[in-house]
Amino acid sequence: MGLFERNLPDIYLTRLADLAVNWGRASSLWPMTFGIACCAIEMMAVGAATFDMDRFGAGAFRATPRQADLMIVAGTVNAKMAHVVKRLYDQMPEPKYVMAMGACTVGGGPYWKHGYNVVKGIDKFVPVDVHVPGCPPRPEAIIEGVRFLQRKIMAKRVLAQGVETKPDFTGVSVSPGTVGILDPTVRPTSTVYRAPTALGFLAPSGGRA
Amino acid sequence: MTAAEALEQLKKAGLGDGVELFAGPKDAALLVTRERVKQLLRHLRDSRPFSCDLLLMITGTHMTEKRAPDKTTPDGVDVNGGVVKGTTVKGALLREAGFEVIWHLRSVAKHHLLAVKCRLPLADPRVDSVADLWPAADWHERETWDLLGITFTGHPNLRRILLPESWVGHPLRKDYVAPKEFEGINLEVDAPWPTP
Amino acid sequence: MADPMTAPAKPQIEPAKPQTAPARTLVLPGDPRPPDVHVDVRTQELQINMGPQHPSTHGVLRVAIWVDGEIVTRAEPDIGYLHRCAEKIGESVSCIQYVPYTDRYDYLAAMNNNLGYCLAVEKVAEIDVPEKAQYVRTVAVELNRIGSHLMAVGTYGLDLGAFTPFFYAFREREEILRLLEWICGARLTYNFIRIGGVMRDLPEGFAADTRKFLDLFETRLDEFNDLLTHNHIFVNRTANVGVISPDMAIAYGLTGPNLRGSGLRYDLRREQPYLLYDRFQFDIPVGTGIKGTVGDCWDRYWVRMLEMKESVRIVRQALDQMPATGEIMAKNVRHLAFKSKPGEGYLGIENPRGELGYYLISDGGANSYRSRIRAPSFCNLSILEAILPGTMLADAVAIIGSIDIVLGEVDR
Amino acid sequence: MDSLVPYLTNVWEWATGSAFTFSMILSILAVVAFISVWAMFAVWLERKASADFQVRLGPDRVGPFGLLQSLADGLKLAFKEDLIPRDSDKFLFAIAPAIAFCGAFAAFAALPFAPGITAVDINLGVFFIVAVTAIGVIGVLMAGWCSNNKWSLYGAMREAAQLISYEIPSALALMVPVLVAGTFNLKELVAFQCLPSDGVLDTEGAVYFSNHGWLAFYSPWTFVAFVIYYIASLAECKRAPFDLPEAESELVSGFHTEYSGMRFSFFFLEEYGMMFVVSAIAALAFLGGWQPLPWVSCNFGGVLGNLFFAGVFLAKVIFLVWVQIWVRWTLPRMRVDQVMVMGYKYLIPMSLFALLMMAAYIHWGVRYLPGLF
Repeated sequence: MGLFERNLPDIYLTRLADLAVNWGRASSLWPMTFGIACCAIEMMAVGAATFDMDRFGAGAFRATPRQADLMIVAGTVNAKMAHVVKRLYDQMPEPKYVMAMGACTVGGGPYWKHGYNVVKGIDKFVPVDVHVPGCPPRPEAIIEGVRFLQRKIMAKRVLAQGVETKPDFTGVSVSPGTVGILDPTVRPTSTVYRAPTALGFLAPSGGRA
Repeated sequence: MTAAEALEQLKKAGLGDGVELFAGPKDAALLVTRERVKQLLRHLRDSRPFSCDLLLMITGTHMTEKRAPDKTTPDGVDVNGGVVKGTTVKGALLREAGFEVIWHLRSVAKHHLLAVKCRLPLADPRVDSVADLWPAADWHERETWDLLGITFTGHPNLRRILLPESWVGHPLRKDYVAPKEFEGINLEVDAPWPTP
Repeated sequence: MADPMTAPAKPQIEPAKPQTAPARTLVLPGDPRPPDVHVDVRTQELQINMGPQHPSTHGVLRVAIWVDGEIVTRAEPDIGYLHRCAEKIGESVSCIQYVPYTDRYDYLAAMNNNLGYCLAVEKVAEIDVPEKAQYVRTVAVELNRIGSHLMAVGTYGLDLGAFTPFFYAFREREEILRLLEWICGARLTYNFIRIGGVMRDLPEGFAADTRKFLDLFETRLDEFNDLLTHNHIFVNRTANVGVISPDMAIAYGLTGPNLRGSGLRYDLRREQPYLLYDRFQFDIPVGTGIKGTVGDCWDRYWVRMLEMKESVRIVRQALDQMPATGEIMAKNVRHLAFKSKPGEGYLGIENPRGELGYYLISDGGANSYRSRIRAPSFCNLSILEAILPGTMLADAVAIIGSIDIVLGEVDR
Repeated sequence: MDSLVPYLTNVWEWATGSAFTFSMILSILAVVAFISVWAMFAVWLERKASADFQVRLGPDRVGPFGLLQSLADGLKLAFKEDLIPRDSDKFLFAIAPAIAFCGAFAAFAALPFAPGITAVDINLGVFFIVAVTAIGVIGVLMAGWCSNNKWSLYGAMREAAQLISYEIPSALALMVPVLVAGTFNLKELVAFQCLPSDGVLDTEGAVYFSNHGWLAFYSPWTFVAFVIYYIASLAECKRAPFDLPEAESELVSGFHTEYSGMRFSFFFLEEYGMMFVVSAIAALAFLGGWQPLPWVSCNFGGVLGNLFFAGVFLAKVIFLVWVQIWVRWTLPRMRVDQVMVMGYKYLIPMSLFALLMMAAYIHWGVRYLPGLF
């Protein structure tokens, strides 16, 4: 893009082009396989059977930062790790997005006071697009964070000049649920297993699932 | 096998000098002088009645000086009506400052747990390494050096293990002050959390 | 680019002298036959850096590996990328406050970590836990053990390139998380087992639901065996790879499934029963070298599969024996003003990864004076240096996966 | 420039026997368009099928059934920063993906989709495709070498070793149908499979039973060759369980670790293009090409007939690609020495044996040796 980046007249055509590019970027957020601590397990759960982040196009976990769009920093970052996180961020190609997942990356979390080694919030050295609170956040919260990011991307200007519009966050809940069921009389709903169908009729689990 | 039984066995084997019983309220341990540590551990590993083949962990503790509360006599009034300052008597020394190193051994064959303890002076925390007896001791000794600064002489590779190489200080010492910054990474808290 | 004249001089690092390996006889790992391939090519060692961001190091482990072609000649694990000051925090907060921290060290088996710490504090502070609470603890801990092992075998498949078993493992694990969420409201970090008992009684209908899950789970385990365990490629990748002899396992302080995989029947639940494990009937599976040598990666994997079945048995028995009503918290614990008695003690329990021990020194205050965690993963990981040399690069991944480490516990 | 165009035209005439015409340019454009659409579809199929195996849903928010997911991916990759590492060999880094893509792309030129739908009808079609698909490995080697990354280098070396080893059994296995049909031409290979076994070829619009049938089921040795070819082709496409060059859990991303954006997507195109090519050859040489049923030969003419045959052919290819996907998401990855052992100790001897046996049968004129079965 280079030369044209936010340099074309703000007309209907460029806006349309912006829309198309943003749609591509928002619908295809490839996260980097980069789990640090407890949150990484919930990050894996998001990609796994029940929650399946692939539905939103954000499930293609890439092992190398060169091919990733979204760095989910999932877990406590300490003094030894911070340089690695910074380097990984630098290795990603533009446009890149960062999700600070969990209390530790948001602000030090439980290690805020006595953690002599822990960085109190990764926004001290990398720019963060979405903060997802929780210790660790539930998978629903991560999906919420991804959708939040998608709306943020959709509101960006790519080619056209002008002021960026405010993201439309209607329909996004403000506080992703970080607390589970506290009332013991409420029974959590069982996961509904979808039996493999059309394409997967020969899959190993067959109709048993 | 309890620590008391172990001590009796040791005495029978002629290895009892320099070893005493550290009778804590819950767990007892063998308390040895630091010159005898390696010899004793080797014996516990090799001799048949002990056969403590599994080294569970090595760790240390920084023991600060502990005294009984100071006694201060209240201010008095002397015969002339003047004020007499009360005197403060320092409390009795309950515990000397220093380091304690403890080795936990388990016997897979005989199903018992033994602990060996050693006290080291604050100024010269130095004890023999057992990395050549148990390969498992390698990392434990490195960690104890890293976090407490206790030197294990004879260790092949005594470097920091958990903290970065260039870290300053040993965090588990009681007088440790956390750094504000490390190699350009800010470790401070910007704004304190509101207290309820 | 900075001007080379004005730019500060770079510290000159002496380039390492290229090491030329001598001509040698190539022995492929796992090949029992006498070496018959002779290599006369002079090759050069290459140092590669695995991690801290690498898909198969299970977190932020960094292993510096020296390779000669595909064969590893030297390996050096570098840990500490997740050091979170556990022991300093243990001294800085009160015992009650420290329980949630223990969740975060072995985050795959948070219940077990809660239990280990609470048992250690109860030992030092002399607290008797009511029977009902002990049963509840057993159920929670064993369910958590199944979840943890599922994670271990699922990600092990992932390490070897089999993606789908991971998803099946997660499907079952989500069911366990649902049950655990029901009893304490959290999915991963529970803080359910408290000093002196448990947070609250099991909810109504929990036992029935758990039994239903266990029945389903046993059939699912068979499915898992069909898919992965007896898969020819999987067996080829893991049998005879990363063999740990019993002597070596003990010398390196291995515990848990890794020690049992080497053929040693040693389980703290049997040797030193804590909770009520002496009331339950269960077997201790050990590695027998069905597919290769005793103590290879497949044995360690298989021990975990069998242990899940034993855990199912234990949970069933615990649910059967559990009294319907009863206290769930010890009488003499006043949580808000909890102070331990002075003293010190070590207590080890059987974590899914091995012996998890807490060594506590109490000064008689609310905080413990010193709290040291004997993390099983930390000890298990140290064997890597010894068993990686001589294996292939792909085996290195298989071995790291088979040891099943949790970095939160390694680095604490 | 003036002298170059006639020269190229001459070469083209020499190679194809037809003049360089406007229809050639159209064919090239059609192939480019087809590969792009195919890659998008295959990626979608892979994601949906893997989701199905893994009790997930797969992409379903982007377009109906997530069909536009691949379009979004492509759009995003196109607008990603073009990143070339500082210490890499920049020229090689830039052209490596294109060269890797060339092999798969060139192979499409010789693939017949239906009796009347083919870019170039080459007499040595099988030979040509086997030759040009091997070009891809040069691109991969270049990518691995010039990235200046040790993981990439490992991936490239593995790819070279694996591809060279598996070219042999796959080519040998392809020789079996060539031997039976007596032709290298892919169209004639298909035609042979509808020839009546008594050797009479009838004309238009009729359906014949008891013809040669699909070559996979022609004799036990052709079936063996088919299985060997399919296994070897998995290795050539770098698909699991032979995905060592990009083994994610070992080599991060293998040879394309340092590639991002558009250049990375070329490797993507190459992989899915190759999947199509090898499946197409398997379908043409062993599974009756565009014939819908074995032992039944259909003979339709005209545009509609061609479209029908193309549909049948695509359906077979998609099925074979789906089997590749199925295998990938089910099996673990093999180790590098096991891959070599399998190639050299099992597949090559077996394919040689099948070839020899087939030759013997043809020489003595019997399809089944009495007494062997």
